[in-house]
Amino acid sequence: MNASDKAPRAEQSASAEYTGATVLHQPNRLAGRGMVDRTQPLSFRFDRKRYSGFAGDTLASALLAAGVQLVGRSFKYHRPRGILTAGSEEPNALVELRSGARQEPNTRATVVELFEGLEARSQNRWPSLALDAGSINSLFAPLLVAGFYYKTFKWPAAFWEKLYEPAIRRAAGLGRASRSGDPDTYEKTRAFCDLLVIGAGPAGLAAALVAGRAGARVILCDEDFVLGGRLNLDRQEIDGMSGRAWAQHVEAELSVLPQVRILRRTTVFGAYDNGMSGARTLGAVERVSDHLPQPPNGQPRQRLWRIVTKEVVLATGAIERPIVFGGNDRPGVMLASAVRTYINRFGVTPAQRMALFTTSDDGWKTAFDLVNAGVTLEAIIDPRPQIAPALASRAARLPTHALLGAHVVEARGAHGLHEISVQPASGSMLRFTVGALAVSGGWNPNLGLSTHLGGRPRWSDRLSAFVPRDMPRGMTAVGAAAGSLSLGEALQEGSRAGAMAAEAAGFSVSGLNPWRTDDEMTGVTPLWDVRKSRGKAFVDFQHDVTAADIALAAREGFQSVELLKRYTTLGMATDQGKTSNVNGYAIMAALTRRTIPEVGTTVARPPCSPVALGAFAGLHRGKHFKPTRLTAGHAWAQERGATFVEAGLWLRAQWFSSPTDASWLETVSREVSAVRSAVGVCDVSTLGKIDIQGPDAGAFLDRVYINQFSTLPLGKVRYGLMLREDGFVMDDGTSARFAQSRYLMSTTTANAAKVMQHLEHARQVTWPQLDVQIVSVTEQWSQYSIAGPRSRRLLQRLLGSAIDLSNEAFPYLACAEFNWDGVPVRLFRISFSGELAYELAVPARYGDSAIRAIMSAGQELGVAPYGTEALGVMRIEKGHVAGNELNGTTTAGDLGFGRMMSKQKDFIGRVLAGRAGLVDPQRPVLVGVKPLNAAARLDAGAHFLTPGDPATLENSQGYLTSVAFSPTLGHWIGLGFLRNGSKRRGERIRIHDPLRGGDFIAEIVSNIFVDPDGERLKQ
Amino acid sequence: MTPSSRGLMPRSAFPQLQSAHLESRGVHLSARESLGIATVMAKQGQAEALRESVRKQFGIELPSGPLRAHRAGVSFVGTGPDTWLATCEPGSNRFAGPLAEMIGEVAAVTDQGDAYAVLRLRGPRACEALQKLVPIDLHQRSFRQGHAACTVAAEISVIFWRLENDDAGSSVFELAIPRSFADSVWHALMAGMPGG
Amino acid sequence: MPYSFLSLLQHALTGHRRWAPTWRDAAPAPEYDIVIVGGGGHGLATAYYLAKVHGLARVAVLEKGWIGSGNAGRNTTIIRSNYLLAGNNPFYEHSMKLWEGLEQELGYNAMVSQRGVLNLYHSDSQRDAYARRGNAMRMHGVDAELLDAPAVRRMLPFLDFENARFPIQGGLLQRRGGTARHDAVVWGYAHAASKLGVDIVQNCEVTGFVRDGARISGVQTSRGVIRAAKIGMAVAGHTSHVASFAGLRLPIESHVLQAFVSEAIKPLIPGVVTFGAGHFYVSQSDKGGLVFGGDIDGYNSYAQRGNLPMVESVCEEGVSLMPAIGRVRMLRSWGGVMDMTMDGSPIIDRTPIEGLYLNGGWCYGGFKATPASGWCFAHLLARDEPHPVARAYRLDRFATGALLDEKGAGAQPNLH
Amino acid sequence: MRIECPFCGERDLTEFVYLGDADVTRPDPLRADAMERFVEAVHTRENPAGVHNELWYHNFGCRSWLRVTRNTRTHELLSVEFATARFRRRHGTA
Ligand SMILES: Cc1cc2nc3c(=O)[nH]c(=O)nc-3n(C[C@H](O)[C@H](O)[C@H](O)COP(=O)(O)OP(=O)(O)OC[C@H]3O[C@@H](n4cnc5c(N)ncnc54)[C@H](O)[C@@H]3O)c2cc1C
Ligand SMILES: NC(=O)c1ccc[n+]([C@@H]2O[C@H](COP(=O)([O-])OP(=O)(O)OC[C@H]3O[C@@H](n4cnc5c(N)ncnc54)[C@H](O)[C@@H]3O)[C@@H](O)[C@H]2O)c1
Ligand SMILES: Cc1cc2nc3c(=O)[nH]c(=O)nc-3n(C[C@H](O)[C@H](O)[C@H](O)COP(=O)(O)O)c2cc1C
Ligand SMILES: [Zn+2]
Repeated sequence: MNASDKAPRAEQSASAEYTGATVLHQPNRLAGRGMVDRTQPLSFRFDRKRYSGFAGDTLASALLAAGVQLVGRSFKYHRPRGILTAGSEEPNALVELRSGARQEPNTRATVVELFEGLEARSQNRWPSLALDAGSINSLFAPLLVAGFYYKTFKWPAAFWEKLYEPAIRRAAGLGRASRSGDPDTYEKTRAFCDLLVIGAGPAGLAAALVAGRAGARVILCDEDFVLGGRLNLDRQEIDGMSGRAWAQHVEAELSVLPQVRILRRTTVFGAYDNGMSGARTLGAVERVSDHLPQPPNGQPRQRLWRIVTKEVVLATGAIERPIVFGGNDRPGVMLASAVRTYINRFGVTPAQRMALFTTSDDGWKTAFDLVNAGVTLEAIIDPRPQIAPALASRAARLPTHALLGAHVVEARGAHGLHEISVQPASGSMLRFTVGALAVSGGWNPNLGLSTHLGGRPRWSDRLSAFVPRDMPRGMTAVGAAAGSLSLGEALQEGSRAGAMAAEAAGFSVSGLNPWRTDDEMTGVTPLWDVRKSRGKAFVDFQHDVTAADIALAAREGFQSVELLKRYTTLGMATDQGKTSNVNGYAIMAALTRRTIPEVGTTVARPPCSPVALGAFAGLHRGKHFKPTRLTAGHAWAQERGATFVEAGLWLRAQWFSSPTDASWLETVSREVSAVRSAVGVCDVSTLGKIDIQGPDAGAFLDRVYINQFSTLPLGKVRYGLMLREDGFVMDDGTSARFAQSRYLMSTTTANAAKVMQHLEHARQVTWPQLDVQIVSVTEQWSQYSIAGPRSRRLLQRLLGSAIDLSNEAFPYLACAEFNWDGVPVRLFRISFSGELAYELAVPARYGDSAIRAIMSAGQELGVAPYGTEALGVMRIEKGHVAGNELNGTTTAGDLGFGRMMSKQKDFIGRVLAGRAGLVDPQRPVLVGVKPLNAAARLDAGAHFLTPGDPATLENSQGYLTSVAFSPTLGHWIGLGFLRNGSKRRGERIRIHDPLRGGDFIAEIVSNIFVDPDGERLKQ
Repeated sequence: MTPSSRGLMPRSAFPQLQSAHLESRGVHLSARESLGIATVMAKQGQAEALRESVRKQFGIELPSGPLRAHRAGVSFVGTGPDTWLATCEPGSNRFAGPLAEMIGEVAAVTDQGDAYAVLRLRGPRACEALQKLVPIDLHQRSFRQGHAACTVAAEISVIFWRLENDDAGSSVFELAIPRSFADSVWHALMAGMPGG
Repeated sequence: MPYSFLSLLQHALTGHRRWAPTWRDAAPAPEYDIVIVGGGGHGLATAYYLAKVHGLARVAVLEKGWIGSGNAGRNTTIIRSNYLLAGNNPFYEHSMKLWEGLEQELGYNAMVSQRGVLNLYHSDSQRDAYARRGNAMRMHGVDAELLDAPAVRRMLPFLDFENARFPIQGGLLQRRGGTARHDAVVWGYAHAASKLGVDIVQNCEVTGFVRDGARISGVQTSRGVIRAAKIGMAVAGHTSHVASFAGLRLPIESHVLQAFVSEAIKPLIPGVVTFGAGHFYVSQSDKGGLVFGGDIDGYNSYAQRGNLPMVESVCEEGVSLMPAIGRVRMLRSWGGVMDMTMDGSPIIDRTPIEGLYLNGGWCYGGFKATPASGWCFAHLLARDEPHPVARAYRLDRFATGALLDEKGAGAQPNLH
Repeated sequence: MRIECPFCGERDLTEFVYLGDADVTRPDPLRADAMERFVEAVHTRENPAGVHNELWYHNFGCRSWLRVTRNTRTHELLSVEFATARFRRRHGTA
């Protein structure tokens, strides 16, 4: 001990030993310490300046090695800030990492693995980090207290919008996000296991090893890139080997156990609801490529894991607490355990001349290690009047002043710590000139994940910290996360939890190994804030919440811990108060004469450390945001140069433009004319198709449709309308009867899935006694509508002798199943276009071949393919309703189908369709309109007004739902809903469209514009 | 011009398959083009009669639950209460009709031979590739040979089952995909392919 | 002394040691004229307008936790009046007008910020529906503009216009829409109501009602019985639960809606944007966090938390709409309990029980309604007749069929 | 949240579609008071803060409608059965 404490001072240019011009001077790098790979120098830039570090460094350790202390600026006052921690709880050292489309704001330098060519910039400063204009806010600090903006900026009203508000908004935020799309990819996957171990410190490693050896399926996650947790920073021994070596041994064994998976660089961010079996889902994000300049080819940047596990061991350790004193935010003031991490893991000292301010025994370890590393330790300041004798005797041998019962009352230094003032137990103020101050205010178990499902932590007086309580079923906290702060306990609890998890999963555990460790002092006497301290004393560093702000909140009645949070923003920064909350609660408790547990804690929420939105999105973004459904005829339509349109998940041909068409409107008109004068073909495969079988099939349809289907003759098709139970229209379509107990229902493209679910509900929940079987066959059939005066001839050429298509043999609304060319096909004589028309259905694998056959069979007949747009024009010409009319607020009556509602039988929606509001004669009903001025263009969404009425919402008579330019009539036509429209035929109506400046008079006409008597259908 | 002279030609749902060389990534994919598929739903109270008839006709014991039973090229996959997906190799559109005949009145039979495009995945990393797609635990211990699942992959409703391991001892799965979604599932599968 | 820059200066001189509580944390009196159950935005606004407009100051607001602990304290703060139906539009416009003068009215800065609300559309039929809505707004004198894709692009160049699965065709813009600082709305109404003598009682949970005969004349609470001639429920997500104490069954289901905030970034998104090819909406808070949300999880819940699948689909939508935010990190997620009605519109009405009044069914849209809801509920409580702009919010509309279904989703709360 | 489908086994929330109160039954349309009863059945569903019987549809699985008993305060799942189970129990059909 003695010897090592007197180890030679690290020679000033530690880096001299690494020759090679590229390696720049690292004044604070210590000789022969740490786990960084000195054979692998890396160069990086911070605020454009070039520096060197080593593989195994974090950006923070490399900056410290280079002697950089000033790293960022705080949110409100733009105070200079440095590096407080060595982990993901860092509130201060946030940088913009990378550049261009890969720029990442608010990245914690303490967790960024150094890579060659890394680029980082400081944030929230202008023009530069050193001289930041924003720092004049500090001058106004007396005004910028918590909630100041709620009290000001109210007069004059206009100034708020024009001046203050924009100013406040401009000041918002820390880093800048890129404005161009993220070029990297993300991946999501699932994993299932018996035991998820969160954290690979001694406790977690022990748990994983015991359960893994027993044969259980184990997943071990750690957010760090090396396993071992605190073992990498503490010079403690396990079974006579260094903690670090022990961790490496355990890792080696784990990695060969077949049922164990180790996820490094993986943060478990959230716990979600359980299943009945008790299996619970946790979310984790693996930073697959963030430690590299760019993701290697084909590799995602990050991977989102949804882990379903029987048991969870929470071994997430503990987070050290700062102490609240004047100037405690100065760059160079650091957590004691972080200082130890930099010295022992990275071989870096924050400064050559330091002091320690600790209220915990653990803090003293930092003193020993600093001296051991040859750093000058000016003083140890411990507010406790006395400390454990063992500690005292060891301390006595240290070449430093150990001041018990003393306090640091102020830290000074413009851009970095320069001097501290210490109030000793007795006597006058002492000053020490130091470049860094290590601070330990005790430990808070890192228990966020234990509260995501509503559990609340318990206050432990022994630890003076909150520890996990009523955790989710199947979750066990061990080690520091459970408040057991010694290495021995961590190992013991870890292996016990591992054994229990394995046994719960049905594996037997043969004896636990009793790992030997020298016992450890864990005493703490908390010091929440130094009353006598001078200058601003910070509680929440990033948000500049001071002890004074908490006092103000208390005074103004924001004493509930949740109100305190929202008023002062304590704990609302990117670190979520990991280093500040408990100090804040304690100060509020003291101010309001309550105990800390009486004050309580705020709610921790997922993610327990921030996660990139891209990781949650994974594959499902851009073109792959949702799956795409393609009909069997898609490839053919593409060859024909179709323009496609999204119809739900489907892509449908919207139109097939030809080079000679001047505009899409001309294309559509051409397609319409082709159908009306010759023959056209349209892919209608996207319509829902449902096979309905069983003795009660007819009765079943009678109950789901408003009209009768049990009476439908074999080989016939009928149009049907379906209501929701609340009496409004749900969907429409045709159903065909192929056999006594077999129907084929068709639904609209949009409602296919909804109707299927509706029918299953009717079958399983409402009328389980009915003997019906229903199966969706939408995917099975590829269906084409062949429409136009020449459609019969086309089909005769196509199908030849396969079927007799004469009007007598196959009249309007007939349907048939037969073999064509050895393939079972179906034919329906139905028409949406109003022309003589058929729909031919072939098994989907033949869909491509079928459309090609149809086209060549129709060549001499002038067949033209048509898309959804022409389909729409023709259905409007015929007054058929579609999506815009079936908008969920219309009744059968509104659509003109009132009389279709059977009186003979009950059906879904019948009773509630009788409510006063649904049968009100004043309801808007379906009408057709045509502008008086034939040149006028209609726009859907315009409102109807009675000419002469003022244009108010109260006066609105209804609205225009669907419009089209009718090539058949040579002018625009429209469908809409108009108050008691059935009685207003021939009247004038004002079409009012202020949004688009449309305002003109139209005539109210029948909704059927073409062939009102439907003669063409029956040709 | 007569139809037969043109003829109806089937088209694969996986045109990409030829050009996809994935062996290097430890996954072998093949399309089961000529598989006959039909949904079989027992009429009310006829489940036992159906079992009996399937036993007689095919010597297959209808599984209860999400399992697959097969014999001589015919298989039955449990996809729901009193509901099975029957497959036959080869079968195409010539399976459902005869099947209905054989089974008779006790069940409703619906041809799905074109509704599903079926992919076979095998190889040392087939399991890993599929696991990225489906929310089911594929571990040998919990999803064994003969197990099947109706579930969701990339927001698409799929059915899959595990066959006997191949000679190399690696997993073999068959994945039934609604035909119109074949492209989307293919993309998701490729995106998740091991080894980039 | 009223809050102002001047008062801030003066207090600065005394180190802010002299500030009085923002509102009186009152102990409950045995009796009041009117008791409002629920210390959220609506309850506090109701109390304020009862005192301010109707001169009734023997009023108490009873809050089971701390004021604003419910949805007022956890919503995504969007305010707008872009409604379609004649039964809704005038009410929300009335609310918008009250927002526009709120700072001055309350003497408290709720940071109302009219940066615009843009609803994107991705299909012709969506455009037609928005056109119908926009026209309805214009006909009621509400500002509305229908933008095409290029116009949207000029406003928000960083949206995905190249590679979108459902290409952006345009949007319906209400420039007067925007956001307000949710907590400050609660504190502002509490501050102003308290000044007018209203008792704001925290940690006072209503656990039952006091009946005499057919009427209700008081409440049982965790802090004892409190009598009142009239009792107004403004408990949002807990409406069914509290109403059940009086044996009332309501056309309401409680659902969880999640919301999210990102790490604070420098200003990126000017106003509020909603994605039309899903359920995603986003704005940026004055701290710089992207505040966003999506659809409700879809199952009944009082747990104030949701599950991972919804988190994922919301982010899928967000990143699809704005590829630039892929690397921005989610800082926190939370949930709130939504009082979803069967037609997606609220209820402000008497109940069948004498003395008991109902304000609820706000779904995920009640924050913007806070001022008008308070205004109209106060009117109903004081005058026993509905306020003209809230006439349609009747409890019996499900029986009469005079529904207010903006979406046409029908009697299925999780679809609204 | 993971729901144990009696046919498929325990599955992720994403596979299911929620409907609501499982105890509403379709009123007899022939009763004199059918209108009131339908209004009630369609609009006034149970909404307890606590144990709730609710209908879920296994949309991405076996397409069964399930009757799930769940605590709405904790999301704890208490039991699941086929929606048809009660009917079958009553009518003894297997
Ligand atoms: C995530 C989310 C996002 C939203 N986004 C928006 C948005 O962008 N725009 C918008 O307009 N709306 C939004 N809303 C909806 C809006 O927040 C609510 O509709 C509105 O806040 C409800 O009114 P309130 O403020 O009075 O409710 P609350 O704040 O919930 O007030 C009800 C109060 O009653 C109390 N209470 C309950 N039971 C009792 C009892 N027994 N005794 C005493 N007190 C009781 C509760 O504690 C609560 O404080 C959102 C809601 C959520 C959850
Ligand atoms: N003497 C004292 O006062 C004192 C105080 C605190 C800790 N300790 C020491 O700390 C050690 C405790 O061991 P331990 O295993 O309990 O803790 P640990 O700190 O050694 O390990 C915790 C690990 O969990 C990881 N982690 C944290 N949150 C995570 C998340 N959400 N996802 C994934 N990984 C996460 C961390 O990266 C870390 O590696 C012992 O060595 C003990 O001596 C001592
Ligand atoms: C508009 C808005 C902005 C928010 N911004 C932040 C934030 O910047 N940081 C933060 O930690 N939480 C933020 N929150 C979330 C709150 O911390 C908290 O989660 C939310 O009010 C719900 O309360 P609960 O989580 O305590 O239940 C914000 C919430 C809202 C509504
Ligand atoms: Zn199932």
